[in-house]
Amino acid sequence: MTTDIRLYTAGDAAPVPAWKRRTRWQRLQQAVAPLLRRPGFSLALLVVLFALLAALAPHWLSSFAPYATSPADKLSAPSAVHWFGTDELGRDLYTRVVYGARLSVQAALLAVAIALLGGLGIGVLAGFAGGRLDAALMRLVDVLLALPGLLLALAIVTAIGFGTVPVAIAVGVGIIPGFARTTRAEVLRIKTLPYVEAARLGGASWLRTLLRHVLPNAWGPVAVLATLDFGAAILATAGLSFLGFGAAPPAAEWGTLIASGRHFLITAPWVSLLPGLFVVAVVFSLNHLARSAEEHAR
Amino acid sequence: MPSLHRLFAIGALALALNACSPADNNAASKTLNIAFWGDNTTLVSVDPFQVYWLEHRVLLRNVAESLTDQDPQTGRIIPWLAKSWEVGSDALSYTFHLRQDVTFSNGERFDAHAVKAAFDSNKAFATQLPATFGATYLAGYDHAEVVDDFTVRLVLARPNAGFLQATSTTNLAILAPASYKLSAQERSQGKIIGTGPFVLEHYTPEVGARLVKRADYAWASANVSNKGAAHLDAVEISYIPEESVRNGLFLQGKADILWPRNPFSEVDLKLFQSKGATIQSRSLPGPALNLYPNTRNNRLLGDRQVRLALQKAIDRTSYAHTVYNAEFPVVSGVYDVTTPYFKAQADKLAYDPKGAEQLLEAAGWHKGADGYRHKDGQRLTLRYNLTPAESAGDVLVQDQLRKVGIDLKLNVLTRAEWVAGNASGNYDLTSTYMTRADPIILQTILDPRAANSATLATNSYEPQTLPKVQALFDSGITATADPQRAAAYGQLQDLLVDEAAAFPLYERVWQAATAPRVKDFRWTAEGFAFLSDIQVGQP
Amino acid sequence: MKRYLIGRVGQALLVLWGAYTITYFILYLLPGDTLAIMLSASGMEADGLSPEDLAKARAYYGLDRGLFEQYFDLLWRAVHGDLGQSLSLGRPVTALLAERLPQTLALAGLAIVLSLLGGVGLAYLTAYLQWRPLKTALTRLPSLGFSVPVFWMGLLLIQVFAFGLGWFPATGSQGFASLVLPAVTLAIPSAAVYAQVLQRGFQGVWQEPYIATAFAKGLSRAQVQARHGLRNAALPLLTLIGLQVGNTVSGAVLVETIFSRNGVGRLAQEAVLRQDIPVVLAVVAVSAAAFVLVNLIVDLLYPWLDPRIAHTAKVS
Amino acid sequence: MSQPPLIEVRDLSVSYRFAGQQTQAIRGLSFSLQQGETLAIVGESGSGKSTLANALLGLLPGNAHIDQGELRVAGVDVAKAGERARRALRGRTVALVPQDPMVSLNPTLRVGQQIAEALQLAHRRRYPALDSEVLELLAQVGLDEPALRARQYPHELSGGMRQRVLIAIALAGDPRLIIADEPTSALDVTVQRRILDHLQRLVAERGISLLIITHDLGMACDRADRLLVMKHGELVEHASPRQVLWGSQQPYTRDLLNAAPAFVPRRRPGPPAGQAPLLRLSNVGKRFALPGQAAPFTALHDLSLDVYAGQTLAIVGESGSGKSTALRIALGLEAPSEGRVEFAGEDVTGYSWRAFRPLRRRIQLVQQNPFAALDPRFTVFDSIVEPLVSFGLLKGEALEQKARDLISRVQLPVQFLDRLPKELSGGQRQRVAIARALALEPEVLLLDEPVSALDVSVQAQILALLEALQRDLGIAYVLVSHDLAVVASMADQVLVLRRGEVVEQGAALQVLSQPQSSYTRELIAAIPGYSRSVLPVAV
Repeated sequence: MTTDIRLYTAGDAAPVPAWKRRTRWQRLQQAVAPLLRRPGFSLALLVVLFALLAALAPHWLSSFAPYATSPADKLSAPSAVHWFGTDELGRDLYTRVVYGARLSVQAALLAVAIALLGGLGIGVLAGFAGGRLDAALMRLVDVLLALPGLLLALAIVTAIGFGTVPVAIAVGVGIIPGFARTTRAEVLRIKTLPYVEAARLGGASWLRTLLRHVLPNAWGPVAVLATLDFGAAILATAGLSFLGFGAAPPAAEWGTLIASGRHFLITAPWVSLLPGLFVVAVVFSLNHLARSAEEHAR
Repeated sequence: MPSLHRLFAIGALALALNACSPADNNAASKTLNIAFWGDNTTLVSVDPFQVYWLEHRVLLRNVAESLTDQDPQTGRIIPWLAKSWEVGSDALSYTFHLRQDVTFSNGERFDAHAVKAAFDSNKAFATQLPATFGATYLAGYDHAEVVDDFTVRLVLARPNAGFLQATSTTNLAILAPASYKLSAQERSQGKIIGTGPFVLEHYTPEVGARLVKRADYAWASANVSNKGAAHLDAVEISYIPEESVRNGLFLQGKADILWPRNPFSEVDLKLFQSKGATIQSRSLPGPALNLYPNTRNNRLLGDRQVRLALQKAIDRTSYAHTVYNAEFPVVSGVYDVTTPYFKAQADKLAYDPKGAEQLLEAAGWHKGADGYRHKDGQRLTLRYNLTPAESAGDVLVQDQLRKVGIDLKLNVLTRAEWVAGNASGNYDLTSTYMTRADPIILQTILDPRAANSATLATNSYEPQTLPKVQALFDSGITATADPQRAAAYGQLQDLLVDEAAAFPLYERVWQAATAPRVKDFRWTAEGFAFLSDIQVGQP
Repeated sequence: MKRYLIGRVGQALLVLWGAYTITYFILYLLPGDTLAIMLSASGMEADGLSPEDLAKARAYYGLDRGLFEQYFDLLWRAVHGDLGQSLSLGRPVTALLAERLPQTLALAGLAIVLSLLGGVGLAYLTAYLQWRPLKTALTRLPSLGFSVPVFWMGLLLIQVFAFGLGWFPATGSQGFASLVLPAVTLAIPSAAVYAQVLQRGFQGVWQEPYIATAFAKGLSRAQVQARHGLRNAALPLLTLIGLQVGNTVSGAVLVETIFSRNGVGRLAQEAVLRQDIPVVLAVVAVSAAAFVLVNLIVDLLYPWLDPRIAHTAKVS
Repeated sequence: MSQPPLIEVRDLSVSYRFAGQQTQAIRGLSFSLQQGETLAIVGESGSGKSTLANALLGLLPGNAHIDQGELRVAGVDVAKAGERARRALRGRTVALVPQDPMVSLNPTLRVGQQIAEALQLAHRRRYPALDSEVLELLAQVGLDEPALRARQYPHELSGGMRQRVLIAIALAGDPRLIIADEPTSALDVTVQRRILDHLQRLVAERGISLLIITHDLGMACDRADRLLVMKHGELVEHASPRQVLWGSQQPYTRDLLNAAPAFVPRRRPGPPAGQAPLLRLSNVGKRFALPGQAAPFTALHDLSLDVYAGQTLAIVGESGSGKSTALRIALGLEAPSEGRVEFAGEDVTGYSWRAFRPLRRRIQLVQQNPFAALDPRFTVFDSIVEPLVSFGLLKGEALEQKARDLISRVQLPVQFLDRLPKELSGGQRQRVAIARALALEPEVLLLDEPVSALDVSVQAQILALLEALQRDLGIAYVLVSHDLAVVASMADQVLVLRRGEVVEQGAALQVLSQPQSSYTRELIAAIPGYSRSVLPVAV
């Protein structure tokens, strides 16, 4: 209330209509509302939120214990009790998928975070500094690009050990070059835009310009790439799990579930197919979100 | 889901049709297709002396032959390339009288010189690379004496009760002298010439091998009913690491024998049987699939009570029936049943979770809020090192132990890390196995003086037990009479179970599924097959 | 142009050297002891041997030299075309590569061709179609293409096309038929990427004023798309093809495992596990060289496809 | 008038559907065009004039829909005809000279190929004389060295040359009508005039009808026989140029006419004698090294200027004249290769950014393109106060108060502070940009083509705003523009630049009414409407 009064009294002669700064939340709502009206976007968002919820609080989504074996129920087909059926030790697959989300999502998030940090760092530095530093950093990125991703990941995983974190690091390092290149291109593009020049002329330091103008505006394509790579990281992690570099059993990330279920493709296809379809759904949803956001921004 | 089912139903139907189609090229040319699991990628070699990979030994059994053979039923050593033999009274000299009608596939004559060449070059290789697998078979061997062209005397420096059995193995198979003129590496890549019913045409690592029959073959051992040349023209061996692909090939009729390392799961078994396949099974001689504890350095398993509780907490019946199938034998001792001097310990290995819990309570381990047992603020966590990946059975055991409050950590490692872990004693449980139809093979695992990993062998026993075990091993190897050996190895098996120095998990049954058109599949004593007996025809 | 070429080749060599060196040192960071692996491969463990036996074995496997000594030795010989001896296979690496590379090249080559055909075809069709629902559906298809794990896709393809329909063999390295399924598996993610990029390219190009110019000449939609649309829309694709080489090698590791193909990808994967450094290094060097070479070609092709880009200094 | 009209539009309505909303682009439009006639359609952005051009070509985008009416071109109703019939019209009956020559040619095809394609289509086949006809056309549209041009790619040609190529393409099909959609707005004024003259001559020679679509009423009056004035999709006026200029009945047309800045140099007092200039550039030059070339490129040479408080100095020049370089040097964004820059008596030549920073509060810039000058993620509030925050001058309530002051200063409602740039029109954005520049209360404001991107009516408002601000705040302006009419309405001093050289310099009245150099005269002559003395306001 007080602000309103102040506002009215402030505009001395002509009464100025009430004006309050909109919060960021309000602006976000306005930006997202038209997207939410698209059924495809909402559905994709639901799938991704489900995966995130599963990662945060899997016990809300399933009443079964993920690791309790039940030899009598082994390899039972999907039913009302076991939505995704059971695996070779009689564990409820749906529950394992839900609990697997924690590891997979964590690994993917960590991988993307590593790639983001590294990529943004290299990209911003190269784009901003230019000259020799730029050339040196870009050659480093070229080198990383030239190394086949999975082999690099394999080498890193064997160097630092099995498990979720090493896999995430390995995958993350593999996707650094993409981030670095995108960030650099964006920084180079935005650096020359009139509003950055205007900010500089307005007395903003390079750091302030970087933090307030360049990074937030470069963020769009980078965020889209991050969303895409989040999906790619899930797939890459799954690929490594397939080769036998996964989380410590009995915990199982999605890749491990698909990979270990593949032995039953002929006799009990759901053991591999349903986790597989779930992963496809999540990654596809992520891709869809990224694309929708990108198209919306354009 | 229904659509999925339909898709795969169509697939299965097509498979069935394919499997039944009689007009197959293979039938006409009498080629047998064998699908093994993946090739050994760590040691790429088909040199008999170096090979420990079971699949390669199957191949070698049919290419290279040995002085003796072993009866798969009784375990007795019977003549093969040697018609007869005498063992010196000191058990240090073995005189073999050789067959005189045997030639190598390159035309060279098989005689005492060839045997001497084989044993001497094997010994030379073992000296150069003491780590090589065949070295254990050759233990104690000193030199060979050519008595006459067809009589050779092998002289040992110290007694080795298993030596006669060793002469029946693929590892001491006799290659042509020409083969020993080549380097070990060339032999490893498939340049081997033997006296067997088949000739190794080529070996391509990780892809496969091809054997072709030798028309003039006529010196089979008594184990083989077909005394002449093989019925088959050729054998195509392929290494297919992907289980579903391998099974698919078999179901499609592209493989006649499906022969993976691990036993079939129940669903696969039923599927194959429903398609008319026969499941061939044989327990592999040698130790069962045992876990070996680390009792030293104040590790938790240093407490015998805890070890005994662990022994009781493993539900071996459930293991065999869940991971494999209802007919699968439940492991009943530290050796597999096909090992000579096997002694069953089924009652001591019974599942008794209550007993396990009582033992653990008595040892001071009490259940905490997390469902696991604790003592002095420490959780009862056991670290199980395994490589290259965990099996469903490992996970099942993990869950079984969880029920009595033991936290089993499945520590999946690369082979390198696993080896390093064994050597440094950085584990609570670890597992390894060897295959040989003589109880002596356990020494390569559990006797620190002869084991591949002395650390692993030492760590398996509490300090006071080790001398007792070594004494039993010694009496087993020096005894020349059967009853003495039986007594020594019987006591050894009792001791290992009583002291819980080994935790058997399952009987190492080797299973192969043979297509309906495959007849007369027969196991050797060590769990390989004589392919010359096999006939292929209309199902 | 000549100066550009020299500079570009120098840069390529630098990248190659970087890739080689990074890989070498990552491999040396691996925890396992190579000797222990070699010994355990032959059924023995290092602690079971006496120090003299250990030293003998070390010398037998050529592991008795220092880290840098081995590095420079390997590098020096690599420069001279000798990629060393495989530690575990006991054969010259060049021989191994000569044996395995053709398999992988055939696979990757067919995969690249298939992915281009598939990707470009799909995008071309999407751009040409005007019926909204189908167009939208085709636009979403690429996303699906790279949402599926490669190995899983491979297994499904085997189930359906090899075992279900029996059109192609499931495994093996003989003949063209055995190449189809693995190549398709390998091609799908790349095709999806190409399709998506090209679809966007077309979306952008259709908005370009020169398309209106072309239409105003009286060209039909098909003519405009073929003569004025495709080339301009496909320009970003060229860079991408270069970048996809790396992904193809990664994919080959998985695909070769599933289809039991005896290629370089699988060789590399196994070599990493047994720390066969010369083999891993050689594979990395070869794939990095392929990557660098393809990208070099792409860079040199660019001015030919897009006349606006010239490698000579611009005259303004 | 026995001949039927070439174009006959009756009661035409076109609408666009976007995101579920329908917007009317053309409402009930009717007009006709005779063979050989030149008709201009005038309107600001959003008036529907480009939609009309597309409709005539049958090239409406997919989301456009012809709601009603007829659209006859050479007797064919384009609104109802099929794609095949429409295609037959394009190129051969109706041709297009598009808006922006820089992007209207396919960048990956040679110029000759693009013309040949059009010729081939017109003849429906390849024919031997094709190449020579391409060259002939190139010569006809006034390009030198046709053989060279035919082999070149579009990016190797200047904008004017490309527009000529586009005209050649339009002529290739020997059409009866050419639609020129804002044909020259992207080009420099002098080039604009030459190309339009050339186009009109070619059209007149061939008896082709010309439909000019433009936002520039002056240009339309110069060129057309008849004018259609459109606003929001509706026809506002249909008249001859003379009628429009001498007394339009329609207020909108009158507004448009009045909004166009009249070319009337201001008579204003010069700087008070003895006052020191705020900004002084003395003999400033700038050279850039070009890659691969020894001789540097001279962007600016020997420029001297003084800017006094409350006065406006205009720098006039076409693209490449060095006017932007001059601005950047004045702002310290670029260091001059020679000469001196002084601000309020302080020599700031070669100041680092840090050293220059305090001066930023006194000298500010308004950029050319209001669409890119605002950070798309910043609200108007954030944008306006950013300089204040950067300098840490105000915060909290005082900052909000200042923002309200500034926004009302540029005559925008206070509520706009919340908006994002994308929610603003071009004129509104330029106001925000001006407000931002004013935030630090500078003494000198550099205006880089401040209105060139805006519609005429908006231009007038912005110019009026600038005028008012100068009057109220006494700010000195440096105005950079290519538009002499804008310059005439604002400037006290004028400086004409051409290729980095100062062509003429002096008081506005003197330079514009008695230009000394031929180049200045040419520039003045190129002002639309100047050539005919029909402009009443100019007198």
